[in-house]
Formats: sequence, structure tokens, C-alpha cells
Amino acid sequence: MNAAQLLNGVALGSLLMVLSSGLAMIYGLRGVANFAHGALYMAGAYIAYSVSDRAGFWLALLVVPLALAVLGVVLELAFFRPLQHRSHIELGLITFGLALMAERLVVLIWGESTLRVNPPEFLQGTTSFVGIEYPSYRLAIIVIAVLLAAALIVWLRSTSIGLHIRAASQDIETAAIMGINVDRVSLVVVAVGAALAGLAGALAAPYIALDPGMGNAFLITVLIVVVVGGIGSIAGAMIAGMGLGIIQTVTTVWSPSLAVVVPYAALTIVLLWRPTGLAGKRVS
Amino acid sequence: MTTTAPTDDVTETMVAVPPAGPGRWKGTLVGLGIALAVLLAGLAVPYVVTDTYRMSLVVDATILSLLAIGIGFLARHLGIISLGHGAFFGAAAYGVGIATTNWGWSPTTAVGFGILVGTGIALVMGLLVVRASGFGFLMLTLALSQALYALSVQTSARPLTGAHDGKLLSYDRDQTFLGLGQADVMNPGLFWPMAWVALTVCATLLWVVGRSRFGTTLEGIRENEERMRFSGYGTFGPRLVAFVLSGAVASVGGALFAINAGYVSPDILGFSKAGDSLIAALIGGFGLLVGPIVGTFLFVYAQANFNFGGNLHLFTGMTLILVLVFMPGGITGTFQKLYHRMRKGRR
Amino acid sequence: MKRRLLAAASAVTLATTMAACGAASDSSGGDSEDGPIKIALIPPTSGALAQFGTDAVKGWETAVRLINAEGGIDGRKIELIKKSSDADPATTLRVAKEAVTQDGAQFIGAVMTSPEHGALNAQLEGLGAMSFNAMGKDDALVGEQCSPYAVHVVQTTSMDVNALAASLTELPGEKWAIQAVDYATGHSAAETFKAAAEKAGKQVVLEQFAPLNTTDFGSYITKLKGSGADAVFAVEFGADGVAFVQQAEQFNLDAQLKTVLGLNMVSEPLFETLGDSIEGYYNNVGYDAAGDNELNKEFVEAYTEDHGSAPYYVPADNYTAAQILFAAIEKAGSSDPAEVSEAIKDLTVDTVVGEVTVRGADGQVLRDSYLGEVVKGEDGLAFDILTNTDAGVTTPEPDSACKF
Amino acid sequence: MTIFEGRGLTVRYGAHVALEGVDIALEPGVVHGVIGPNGAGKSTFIDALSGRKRPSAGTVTFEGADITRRSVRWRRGKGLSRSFQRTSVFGSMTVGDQLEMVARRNDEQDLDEIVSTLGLDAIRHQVCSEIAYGTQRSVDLAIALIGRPKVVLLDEPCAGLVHDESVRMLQHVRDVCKDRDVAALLVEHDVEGVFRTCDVITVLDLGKVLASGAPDEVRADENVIRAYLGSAA
Repeated sequence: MNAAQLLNGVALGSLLMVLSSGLAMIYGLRGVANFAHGALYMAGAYIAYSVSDRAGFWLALLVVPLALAVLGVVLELAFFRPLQHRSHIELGLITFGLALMAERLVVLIWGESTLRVNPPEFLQGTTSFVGIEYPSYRLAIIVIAVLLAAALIVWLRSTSIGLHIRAASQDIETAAIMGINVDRVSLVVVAVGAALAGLAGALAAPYIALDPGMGNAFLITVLIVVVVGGIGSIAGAMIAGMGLGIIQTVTTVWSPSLAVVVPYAALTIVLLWRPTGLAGKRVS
Repeated sequence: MTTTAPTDDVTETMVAVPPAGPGRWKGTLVGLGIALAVLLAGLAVPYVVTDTYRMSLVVDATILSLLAIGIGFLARHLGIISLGHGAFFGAAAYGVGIATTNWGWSPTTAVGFGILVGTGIALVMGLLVVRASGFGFLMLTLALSQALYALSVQTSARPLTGAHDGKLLSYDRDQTFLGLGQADVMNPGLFWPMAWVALTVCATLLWVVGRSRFGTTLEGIRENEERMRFSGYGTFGPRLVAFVLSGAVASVGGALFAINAGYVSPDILGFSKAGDSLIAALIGGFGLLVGPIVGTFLFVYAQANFNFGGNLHLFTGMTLILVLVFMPGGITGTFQKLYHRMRKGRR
Repeated sequence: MKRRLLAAASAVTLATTMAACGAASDSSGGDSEDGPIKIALIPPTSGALAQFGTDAVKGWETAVRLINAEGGIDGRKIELIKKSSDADPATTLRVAKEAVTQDGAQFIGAVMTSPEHGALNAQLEGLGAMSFNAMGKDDALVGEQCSPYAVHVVQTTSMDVNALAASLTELPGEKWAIQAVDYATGHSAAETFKAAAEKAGKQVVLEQFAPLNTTDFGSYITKLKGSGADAVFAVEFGADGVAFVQQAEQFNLDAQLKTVLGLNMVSEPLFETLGDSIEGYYNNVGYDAAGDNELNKEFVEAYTEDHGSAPYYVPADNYTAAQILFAAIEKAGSSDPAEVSEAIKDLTVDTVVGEVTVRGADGQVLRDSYLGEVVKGEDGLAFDILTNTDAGVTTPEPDSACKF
Repeated sequence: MTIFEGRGLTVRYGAHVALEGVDIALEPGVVHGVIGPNGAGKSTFIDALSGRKRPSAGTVTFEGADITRRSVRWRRGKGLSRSFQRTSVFGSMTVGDQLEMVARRNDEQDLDEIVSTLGLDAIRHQVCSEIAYGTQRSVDLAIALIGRPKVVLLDEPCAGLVHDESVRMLQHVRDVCKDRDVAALLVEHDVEGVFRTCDVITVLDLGKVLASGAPDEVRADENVIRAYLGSAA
């Protein structure tokens, strides 16, 4: 049974990984903790609900990231770019306002009641995996998340836009001086970050129930993951996300009420021990 | 050479005008005089606002203003934004609840105890967080206050906090809060002097501190923490003192809130309470001491009048964005700028 | 979707207009003895509980329509003042104060959660208004948080659990696991259930509590599977309940269970969301929609006519609250809350849920409780009432902490 | 008579060695210049000496006592001061307020003298962020000089200044150093300025001392000419 509990942790960690890698990309480049990330995730889940209702879950997995990427473009063009000279905190608070609005808009469109999305037919029920009967859909989430993480890393490491993103995340001013088109890089990053949030929402839809509080529930955890992972480090966020998912699940098995405090304790300990996060660049 | 790269410092655009320097005793005396006049004039409010319901809104806003000026003080003088002040407000409120209901203390003593509890929590949290700045500070205050929230709703905390169900304050009928019995404290007209005196005294205190040498030290730390250290100043101590002071002011608010409402529930410890108060303070503006108060009154007014169908957050979100984008100094900051422009124009 | 958007948009416009009007027309407190009798409804209109809030209002609306059609009470019409809250105690309290002092309401209904009621009860006497609680189920509301001005129309959690406990022998399954929310209700329900199970000769093999707002029940379900339980008693509400049911299905937990017994977990508004997987689940039922009495038939007909759908427990309980209130006003011969609160003591009223009595000591309404099984009928899922437990069995003695 | 000394100072960033075994000794009333090409380790050097960056190896002594692990605040209290390469003033405060604030902390009896020496009288009541960049650099210098420090470490005080301003700035530094008998360390990019102003010069290259001595000796040093001055001198 312990292997099954470990899988539970990995499944939750996978979700956190996808969600926080998007947030970490935006945070790294724009220096802004995007408080609207939870709202983007929620929007992804609700759009997935509407799409899979009509055209099936697989199409939702395709449509949702695209729709959210468009939202990301809007976010970048309407707020991040014109206000890039403002302090990071101000921009963060603007996304806070956006999150408040987005949450309410989701309710106005989809209503208040709890909704659920069924996984595709062949992923319903359980699969035998290393001797355990484990839900097929959770295994699918793990596989998708790992593939996605690998793809993201390959993209960042071996393409020229990936190189530019990494350079700009290190030092946006120097990158601009070196002739990197920071505006373009930033547009791509925010769009991809939002798309990842949406994808996480779509993946989460059949996993957990949809309700208007779902964004908030994850937002704080994911912000914590990104800060713990280290500002600007996508790999750090992924590792921290997976780690937190596993630790939290293991703690839940042991003491559910203590597990609630785990993310906060983790953040406090890590920031006191290493103020820049586990893999953070030096901020001088 | 001077780079205009964005920083984690909020002061550049959001805190419009520097506060006055130290040693201007004349100005301070005039200010104290004005504060006293405002305090006395304010006591007449219940005779103007005779309607009980409106009066209760005014009292609510006054109590919440204490939370907002606590947050505003840190933002103005240290340029750091706290999402954790709900913890001090809430801890003080629970302190009052526990002292009266569980231990049978008199409400007056309990309020003192509540303020001590809130301030104590601020001290502990301050020791952990004041080294951080920018987002680090924001996240740490958020995380620690959430942790406190999570602890307060634990089943094991139930005898003290009532967990999710909250806590109903009860004390003997012959016990009073500064002469007000249990039915009287819920009467906004009778409770008003307590709330009003608390707010004016705390606000004046913060104002005087801001003008003092200590205030200048804080400003120096806000502007350039490293240079302060290289100029021989310790920066941890002053930051901690400022943090605890602002937490104490929020605690005063929390303790009064508990007495006035007669009920404490975990949502006052939570993130949305501190978030609402921060938004109110931002909309009012950090640059002036009265900014957060103006913001809080507007927020309470909006809450009472525009909360139909739960759309309040739609409106507050929109307002927050509009204010941050178009009037970064908040309402009072914008008026201040207009005023200065007019004066310059006349010259 | 487009239509929904439009509806939403017009709702916003309407709300804003209403707000403007509300601000403009500042009607002051009411004259209590000749004008209409005013009841303020303060349901949550946002948040996860909004659906219940809306349906509670519908119950009151039907009740008021019917009584006004008969000419009101002693010739006085009933007027509903509809307010809205967000299930936050502070907001509800503020709105209640507004309704009483500004709009002249003497009675308050459709308040949803127990914390809201707790906060409200503390202030009722000072406000001079009576509250009719048809939704908050916390035992403390008729215990330390009770008020002579508050009537507790629904069964408390203890009554619900007692009803289930009384029916436990009828349910298959020997080894029970308890999955409950880590919250007062969850713990007291688990405790009562455990005692009843032992009495019935059943074994409790696992007892676990998940914090409120748990989204991932994976580790709990894994433990349930490992415990060897063949029946589960589940106390998970709202989104938590949906997540638990959905994830239990994914883990194929049902395969090893003979019984899933819910406490307030599955109810009519969730049937569509939860889907066929809950067929065969058991749950406590507060109101029998097929109840065989004249008043109920009349209510179901009128409600369906008014709102286009059949009632379930939320509208029915609120309708019952209205019936009790109307009877008490009639008996008191006045709409003064002080007099009505006197008149309502030990008052027996014939209602849609049968004959009920308002207990004088704590304001608890004594009424039957049911155990239902989810079955697939012609119009989708519905509760089939299996057992009916009398109030005498389910209702504990008045709590000594409640002093009027 | 050495008052301030760095011995064997080494700073490593991971595998990269930014500074390796550098020695330096400062004397009162002597302006000691440090020059070197970009990446020579000049800023790291001043950071290591001033306590901003703790050296991986080596010691810093002041009046004979080891102060390597002392905080910057403690050092300032004992009379060890520094300025910064990027202007480091208190932007929103008036010039007067910030100088008074620092003066209060460091027991400066004669603030007016510093203000007038650096020509800041006229702008005393202006908000610092609104005055000209060159003047801000003077304020920066003034902050470092308040309280009669015994040792002043100046990190490129002329960075970003036009030639005239630069000349005046270095003259100020030299005057103050001589008048007040301060031991000054002057890290500077402007090589000619350093040769004109300083009594002793140390040349850094790739984290090591290339040469050290009187200006004429350094100017004549073959290593220096080859590695650094080659084209410039």
C-alpha cells in the first residue's frame, strides 16, 4: 500500500509541477508573482468542462492551452508590457485584482455549483501497476506531466528562443543590451506560462471537483512552490512542486491536520535557510 | 547610469511625497493640536449619524481602519507590503474571545490581553520576516498568517478557538467593557467613542513616530537599506520595531472588533481579510496616513451597497486595477499631486 | 453559453440598478402592528452555497404566495425583503442589522451556515428580531449558542446521525470505515456512529478525518482500500463530497464496499453532478418529497408551479419554517418578535413534514428523520425512503448549556 | 604607520576565483589608488575589505585588530567607511535630512564643513532624487565622509561623471584625505585621475596584485605596461 501512497504523492506533485512551471517562467522573466495564476488554472478547468461536454476530453486538452495562451497574450500586452517600469509588487497586486475579477467571472459564466468532468472512457477505473490497482487517470496525469516537463526542458535548453528565455530570466537588462528581443521573449513566456496553467486546470478537472474556490486553494501552494524552488528557476519549481506534492501526501497519511501546514512550514524554513530559494539566482 | 529597472521596492510610484523630517517641533505640535480637535469633533458623530445601521457601518469602518493604517505604516515607511496583518488582527480578536469566554476575564482586561497576544504574534513573525523584502516579505507574511489560520481551525484547537465554527464571546452580565455591558457594546452609538479614540490615538501615534528621528531612520532603510548599514545603522532592529508597532495597531483593531461583534470566526485570520484591507489601503493611498482610512471607509461603504449577488470582488478587483494603473498613489495620493500641481501653477 | 453570459450580464446590470434604487429609497423602520409583516431573507448568493441559498428563497416565496392568496395573517400581508450575503458571518450580521433597522424586518430566514447563525443568534435579542434556521445544523446552535429568538427548524447533526444509527442494522456491511471532515460535525458524527455501530455488533476498522476543503482524497481512499472495510460512513459536504465520490469511483473503491452511507453528503442538487455512480448510496434525508400528507402534496404542487422544478429538502425546510412562523404569529395575535417568541414555545404545527413541535427549552423543532437510498427512477436519480425515525428517538435532551 | 590592512584576501564564487591572495596596507593621510582592467576584481576587493562580502580566505585588520568577521555597522562605528560605485543615496529624502541622519549616528560635529567643502550648500533642501547625477555622487561621498572616519574606501567615485566633474571630485577626495588625515582607498576606472591624485597605487589583474608602489614606479613597471597600460600609457 505504501507504493500506492507514493503514487498519490507523485500524482499531486505532477499537477503542482505543471502549474508551478508556468508560474515560475513568468516570475523569472517579469519578476512578478502572478496572483492570477490560480484564476488561469481555474479558467482552464472550466473551459475543459465545457469543451469535454461537447467534444470530448482530448480535444479539451488541446483547446484549453490554446485559449489560455491567448489570455496570456492579453495579460502581457494589456498589463505586463505597458507597466514593466513599475515595481514588481505593484504588478503583482494588479494580478491580484485580476484574480478577484476572474474568479467572479467564472462564476457568472459557469455558476456556483460543484461540477465534475469524467476522464476519457479508457482511463476510467484502475490499471494494475507494479502490483497495485491504481486509477488509470492518475497514471495518465503522471505520464503527461513528466513528458511535458521533459519537453519544456528540451525546449528551453536546445532552441534559440529557449536560450533567449533563459538569458532574459537571468538578467533582463543585459539580455536586452545583448540584442535579445525582450518583448518577444516575454510574450512567448507569458503565453506559454498561461497555457501551462490552463493545461494543469484541464488535467485537474477529472482529478478533483470543479468549484469556484479551486483556484485560490492552489494559488498559495503554487506561489510557495515557486518561491521555494527559487525565483527564475523553472527546474527548481518543478522539483519543488513534485517534492511538495510527495511530502504533503506522505504527511497526510501520517497526520492530515498537520499536512495542511506543510507548505507554509516549507516556505518559512527554506526562505530562512536560503533566502533565494533552493535553486534561485543570486539577487544582489 | 541611474537605472530605472523595476525593483521590489514599492515606494517609487506608490508613496508620492516624502514625510517631513525630524525636529520640526512646531509642526508636530500643530499636528497634535489638530489631532486633538479631530478627536473631540469626532465624538459628535453619533449625533449626526443618528441611524443605527449607518452608525454601525461607521464603527465597522473605524475598527477596520486600524488594520489598514497598520499595513499602510509599513508600506509608507519601509516600502514593504504585508499580507499577514490579518494574523495580528485575528489573534487579538481570539485573545479577547478566549480570555472572556474560557477564562472569565473582564472584557476590559481581555482587550488588553488580546492586544498583547496580537503584538506578541507580530513580534514572533517579525523576527522571522523582517529580514526579507519585496516578494519574499509578502510571501512570508502570507504564509505565516495562513499557517496561523490553519492552526486555528485544527480540531485540537477547538476548545480555544471553536475551529471552523468560530467563537461566541460570553461574559457575565455584570462585567463591562469600560462601562459598557454586553448589549451596549453592540450598540454602535455607545461603542463609537472607544473605536474613535482608538483610531485617532493610534493614527496620531503613527504620525508622530513617522516624523521622529526613528521615522527618518525607517525612511533611510526604505530608501537604501545597505547604505544605512554602511552608515552605521542597524537595520534589523528598526524594521522589527516598526513591524511590531504596526502589528500592535492592527491588534487594537482586532480586540475592538471582537468586543463589538461579540463573535470571532476564523475568516478574520485568513488571507482574504488581510487582502481586503490591503486593497482598501492601496485604493486610499499609502502616501498619507489618512489614505488607508479613506480607503477602508470606501470599502465598507461599497461592501454595504454593491455586494449584490456576490459581485463585490468583481468591483473591488476592477477598482484595484484602475487605481494601480492610473493613480498609483491611490485616491489621497492623486489629490495630493493635484494640490501640489495647483500650487506650483500659481507660483 | 451565450445565453448564460447574457443572463449573467443582465443580472449584473439589474443588481447595480437595484443597488442604486436601494440607496435612493431609504425606508425607515416599520410600524409593527398594522403594516405588512416583514421577513428578511439573507441567503448566500455567492460561493459554493449559492445554489442552496437560491432554493431556500424559493421555499419562502411559495409559502408567502400561498398565505397572501388567503389574505395573509389576520388581514396583514407578508412581505419578503430579499438580501444577500456570502456565507460570511460578519457580512450576514451587517445585512441582518440593515434589514431590521432600515427595512423594518421582524423575522429573518434563509441564513445558511452554522457560523452565520452563531453570530446572528448572539445579536437577535439586541436587534429585536427572530431568526428561523432551516439550514444550519450545528448542535451548538441549540446549545451554548442558542437564543430564545432563534428557532431551529432543521434536525441537528446529532439528530441526523442518531437517525442513521437507529437504522444501522438494516444496512449490509460488517466492517465499517469512517471518512469524515475534520470539523466539529465530522468528529461528533463519527463518535455517535461508532457507538451505534458497536451496539449493533458491527466493527469500525478505520476512522480518518480530512481537513475541510480537501481536494485530493487519494491518500484517504488508499487507506480505506487497505483497511479491508466493506462499508463506509462518509461525512463530507459540498465540493469535498463531490471530490470524494468522484475519486472513490476512480479508485474503484465501490467494488469492495457493500454500503456507502453518507451524512448530508449526497442530496438532490448534486445528483446530476455526481451521476449514476452514486446509485445505491445511502444518505440521511430530512424531508420526504413523496410524503403522503395533504399539506405536502399542496406544497409540491405549488412549488413546482412557481419554480418549474420539484422541491427537495432545502426549499421544503424553509417552507416548513415559514409555516411555523405563520402559526406562531397567529397564536400570538401580533407580529412583535418578543410576543411571537413567547407564543412559539411548545407550539405544535401541522406541516409538510407532518406534525412538529417547537421545543420550548431550546427552540429545536421536533420532527421525523429518514434514511434514503439513491435509486434510478424515471426522471433520473431520486431518494427512496427506507426508514422513518421518530423525533423521540433522534432528538437528544435539551443541552444544559442553553439558557434562555 | 599602517592603520588598515588586508592580508591574503581571497574571494571565490563557486569555482571562480575573483580575488587571490591580495595584500594591501593603508596609512592615514595617504590616498591609495587601486586600478585594473574590467574583471580585475576591483569591486570584489573593496567589498571584501569593507565587509560587504566575506572573504573565503585572508584577514582584514584595523588598528592591529582582526576585524574580518565584524559587521559593516560595527566597522562604521569604529571609523571605517565606504562609498559605492552605483550612486547609493537616499533618493526620497532631502540632501540635508540624510546627511543629518548619518551625522547623528556618527557623531559628526561639523557637518557644515563637509557640506561646504563638497559644495552642497545650495541644494541642502532639495530632494536627493531630483538633483543632478554629479551632485548625487558628491552627496554619496559626503555620506561616506561624515563622522571623521579613519579609513575611507571609495568605489569609483567618478563613475559616470564628465571630465570636469571627475577632476573636481578627485580633488575633493585628496583635500579631505589630507585635511582630516584620513586613510583613503580609491578604486577607480579613470587611470589618469588616479595617477594624478594618489600617493600609492596598486594594480590588480585577474584577481592578483600586478604591481604596487609610488605612481612613478608603477608607471614604469613592465608587467603593468604589458598587461594593462600598454596602449593607454
